[in-house]
Amino acid sequence: MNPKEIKAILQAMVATETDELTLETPDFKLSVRRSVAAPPPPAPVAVASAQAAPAAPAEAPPPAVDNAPAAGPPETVDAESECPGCTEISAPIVGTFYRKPAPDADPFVNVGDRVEKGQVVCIIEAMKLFNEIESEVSGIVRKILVEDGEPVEYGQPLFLIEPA
Amino acid sequence: MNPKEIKAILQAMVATETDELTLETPDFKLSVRRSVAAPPPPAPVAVASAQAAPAAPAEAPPPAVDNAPAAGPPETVDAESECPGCTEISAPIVGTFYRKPAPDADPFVNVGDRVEKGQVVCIIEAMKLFNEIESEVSGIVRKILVEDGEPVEYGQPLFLIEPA
Amino acid sequence: MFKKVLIANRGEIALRILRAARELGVRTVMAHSKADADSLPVLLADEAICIGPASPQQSYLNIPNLLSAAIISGADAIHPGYGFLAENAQFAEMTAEHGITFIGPTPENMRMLGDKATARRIAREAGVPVVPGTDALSGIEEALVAAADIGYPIILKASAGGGGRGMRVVHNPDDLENAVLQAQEEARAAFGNPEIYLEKYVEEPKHVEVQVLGDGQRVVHLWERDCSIQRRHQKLLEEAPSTLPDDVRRGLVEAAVKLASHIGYISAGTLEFLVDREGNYYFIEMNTRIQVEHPITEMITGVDLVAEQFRIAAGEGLRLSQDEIEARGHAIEVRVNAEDPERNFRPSIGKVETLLWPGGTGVRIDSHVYTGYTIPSQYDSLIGKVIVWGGDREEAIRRMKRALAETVVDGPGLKTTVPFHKKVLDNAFFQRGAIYTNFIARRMSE
Amino acid sequence: MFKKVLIANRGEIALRILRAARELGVRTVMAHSKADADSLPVLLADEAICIGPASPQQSYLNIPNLLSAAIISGADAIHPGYGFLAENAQFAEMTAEHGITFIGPTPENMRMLGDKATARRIAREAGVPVVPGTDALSGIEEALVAAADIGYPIILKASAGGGGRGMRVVHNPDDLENAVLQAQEEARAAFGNPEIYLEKYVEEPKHVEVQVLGDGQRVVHLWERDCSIQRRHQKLLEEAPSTLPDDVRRGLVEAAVKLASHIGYISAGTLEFLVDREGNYYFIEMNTRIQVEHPITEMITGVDLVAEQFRIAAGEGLRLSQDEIEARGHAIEVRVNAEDPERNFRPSIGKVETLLWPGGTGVRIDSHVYTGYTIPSQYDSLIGKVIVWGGDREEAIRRMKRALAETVVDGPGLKTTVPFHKKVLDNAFFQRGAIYTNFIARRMSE
Repeated sequence: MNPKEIKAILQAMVATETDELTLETPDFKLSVRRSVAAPPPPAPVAVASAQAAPAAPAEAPPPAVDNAPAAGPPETVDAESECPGCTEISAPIVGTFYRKPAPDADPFVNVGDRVEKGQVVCIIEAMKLFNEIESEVSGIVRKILVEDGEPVEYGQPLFLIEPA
Repeated sequence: MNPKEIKAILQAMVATETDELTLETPDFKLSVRRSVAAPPPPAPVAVASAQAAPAAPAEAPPPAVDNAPAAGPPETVDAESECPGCTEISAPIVGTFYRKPAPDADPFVNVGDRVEKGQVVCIIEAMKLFNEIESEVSGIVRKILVEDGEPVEYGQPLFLIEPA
Repeated sequence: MFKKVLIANRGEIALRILRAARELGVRTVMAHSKADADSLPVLLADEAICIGPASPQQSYLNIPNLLSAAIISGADAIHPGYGFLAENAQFAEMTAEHGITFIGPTPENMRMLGDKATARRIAREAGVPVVPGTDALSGIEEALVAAADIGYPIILKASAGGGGRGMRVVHNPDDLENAVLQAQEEARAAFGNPEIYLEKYVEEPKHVEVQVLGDGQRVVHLWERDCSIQRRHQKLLEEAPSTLPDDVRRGLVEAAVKLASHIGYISAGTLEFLVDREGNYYFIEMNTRIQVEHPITEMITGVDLVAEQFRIAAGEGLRLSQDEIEARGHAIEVRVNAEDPERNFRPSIGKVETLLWPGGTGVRIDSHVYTGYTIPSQYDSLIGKVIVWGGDREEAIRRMKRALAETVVDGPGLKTTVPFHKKVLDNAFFQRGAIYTNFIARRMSE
Repeated sequence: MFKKVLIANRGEIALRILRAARELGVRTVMAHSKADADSLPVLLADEAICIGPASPQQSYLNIPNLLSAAIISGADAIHPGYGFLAENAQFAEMTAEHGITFIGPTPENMRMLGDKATARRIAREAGVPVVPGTDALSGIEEALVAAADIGYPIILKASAGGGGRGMRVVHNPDDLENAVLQAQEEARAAFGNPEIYLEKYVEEPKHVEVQVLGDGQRVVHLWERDCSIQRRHQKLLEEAPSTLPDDVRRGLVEAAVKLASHIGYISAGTLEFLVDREGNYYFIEMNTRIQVEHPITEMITGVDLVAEQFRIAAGEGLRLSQDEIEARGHAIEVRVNAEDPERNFRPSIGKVETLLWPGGTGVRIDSHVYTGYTIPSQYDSLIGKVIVWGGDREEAIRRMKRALAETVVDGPGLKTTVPFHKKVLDNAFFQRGAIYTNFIARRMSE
């Protein structure tokens, strides 16, 4: 069985509108399946297009509505691509993000700092309660993704930590 | 088993309208499945004739409505696969198909007959007028696709003629 | 009631007729061109029969094929929809000759209102006002007398003309002589015939039409629609009722009933009027068919007009008395055309890949389009109608804005008139009802 | 009117509220779970904020996150929809404490009607009939006296019970003693408490509910809905008005207004009644929220109930007097659930690959589903509502049959209740209005 022979078989399948072919011999096993999702092309010219036809129907995208969320979910941060090997700390509740325990105090953490698992890294104020958010890992703060005083929604990434 | 032999088998399947074939010998196992003759899946796309079928591959299927045309257009005949090299004579008007000039007369043509371009091959009655339908090619009648007295719609294939 | 109806049309109106038939228990046969084999009405019909290639001349206008299709499918009625053969008296006649009921007016009804001159004469007979005017003018003297009689401004039109050419508006007697000479010269140059006539010039008119139903015995009206939002005589957005004062509305609908009764009108029909700023109305013409914009009348009256067409054609007569037809609230329709409003409304067809029609309170959708459907290029560009109802005009406008904001009809290269309609709805003149047939030209062009 | 509303719900009702807000010019913030980030209301809203993971406990029932979301987005009102926190008095209270308006009844309204015993007492105070019954029975003697007084058949129920367990219907006095002993024994075994009480047994009742609107000053009704088509106390198909005789309908709606007025009810609410074959009606409970089936009332009255909720909450008061609320025609709603009626209505969710909602005359669609949408598994199975209006019940039934015949909601493994609804609509008992709460069990099971 050489490529030329396989090509001959495929051409034969196209010409004969065959969908599937399995050939097993002691030496080899050949199985071919052609997608019939594409309607039979109008003329013999279409041999090429039949071969090019993708097997699965394309995904229907969600409707692109004019007024997509103005302040909708923030863009997803892909920890992997932003900072390879990093772990995300995300908001466990909805509220306002604060980097400092008090307006005139120093931030809990800065980029480059080392944090230990369980160390407080920020505060999220919700319903007048100041919730201390702890790091879930030990490592180096590589990125702070939210500005001080900004509202955050559930699951929004706050920090990228490189475990160390 | 070589490609040429497989091609011969596939062509034989087409000629005999076979859907699936499995062949096992001590040396090899061959299984082939064709879906052309089988009624294409419920999506009433099937009513479209092969010529009109859109070529776009990623077609979202039209809604498969429960009550698809009960007496809709007849199944598509693909002249190429039904009779390789044949030309189709299709109905140029809507009406009732008659193979004979009068109930007790002989048919205009039978399978195997030779027809000349311009020769009358049937009559389509529309609004009490008997319209003589002429062959557009010279050749041999290979297949008659409509029963005597059946209604035909516009574009419906009536005869397959092998040019000669 | 009929057993089986052949629907001799396509697109949204074919679907509209199919729906009415199905609700009445009438089986449906969709006559369709090759290009429409994948269309929704074909997919939904009980039966479908191909009647020709894509070209309308060879399919939807092909009388022999349509009649043959009706005969071989055993249909006992044909509904012509609008456009195509809907107002073709000969088709109606031939249908009847084959023992099939034409769902629409009689051929006589159509012929009486078929040309404008006859329609004008019949309106005068019925005592319904038409735009005052003359026959062909013999000369200046006659023009001066007629113009003085009618009152300025007047408009001069070429007898052989059309499409605005050779027209000339005259505001006072001093300008008339010159205008007549020039108009004659233009008419001769343009049409090879110098004959002109004179009409009252109705300034900034509203285009208001009255929906009627008749069964040959009596005629009822279903109030009026304002269709002033037009572009080059193509209606784009319609509403019901109009914003005319109640006494004018009442006069209008009574005139319509008078005229339709005068000719013993049968089936659904629409009488079109021009209404000037003083509330004077002038009959222009009658459309002897169901119209694109009929749903807004259905929304305010609750009457299914297409079902009534079926019932009247089946000899069941008018079910409703005038007293029972009560208009409630306000309805607006926008025509979603596959046209690019940014590029002079040129057709912009293609495949519909994302489709999201609006829904919820007071929203109705009439459309034959589905996700994956390719709009054929051979027919008109109407791909759907969004219709809303509100308790009053303000609510209807707000609702339509909301509905259009959630509408998505998208595909490669596909543009629709939706963005244009949004602008119309936001226009302050539109919102206060200051709409005339020149609204788009005057208020919507930058 | 409010500037910005936080919608604390999901699915079709979130979209319904969004539409009302948009028509009123109120900006929308969709609070949503992670699982609903791609849902239509989120895509359509002006703003969206994620309030928790898929689990309802941690998102749509998470009061702190919802209130925080309202605060940080600057919303001045919260609409709770139905279900989730809609009838949670504490949530309403906390919302108010944060200076945000809760669009719904007052916490007091909710508490008065929150448990059945209190609601029964208030109904008696207001002079509205409840199902006649006793408090906990001391013994056989008391049972015999009470049963004789109420009239047979009666039903014995466990005070601590629920869900049908420990219930026992008694048709005559001879059987009562044994039944009481057995019921006590069952109650003790099932709930560890032998206490039982006795109620009139309403045979084959209709479940009819009255829609009211109140502003704290006065209450109007918007007629009634028949919701008898239920499966295991889940409504499947509703219609308005009911098929009850006019005098019964009138008594019912007056009783509802009386009760709602008695407690100074604010916002939209529904009073549920059982109606027996003789036309006696008994108040069961009040739902202090907008309901799934509210659109059928909107269809017959033309009143936008959700917009009225906004207006009342904004202090604009009731706009409508009782005289202005006129019911016209007949409306039916079917709930399209992602459930397999062939397999005991078990959830059958998945991705929607082909979607075609019906359209045309008298059809309204409320659905948050679009082509390509994956139905999340964490929430209820309602994926859309098809609502129709007809001039009368017969037309509405025919229209619904037509509408469902053209409905396609399809995807791998996805099943819906549409085929089941078609069978209900074809059922002769349904067609003649012979519907009771046991209709499905009695008429629809093979």
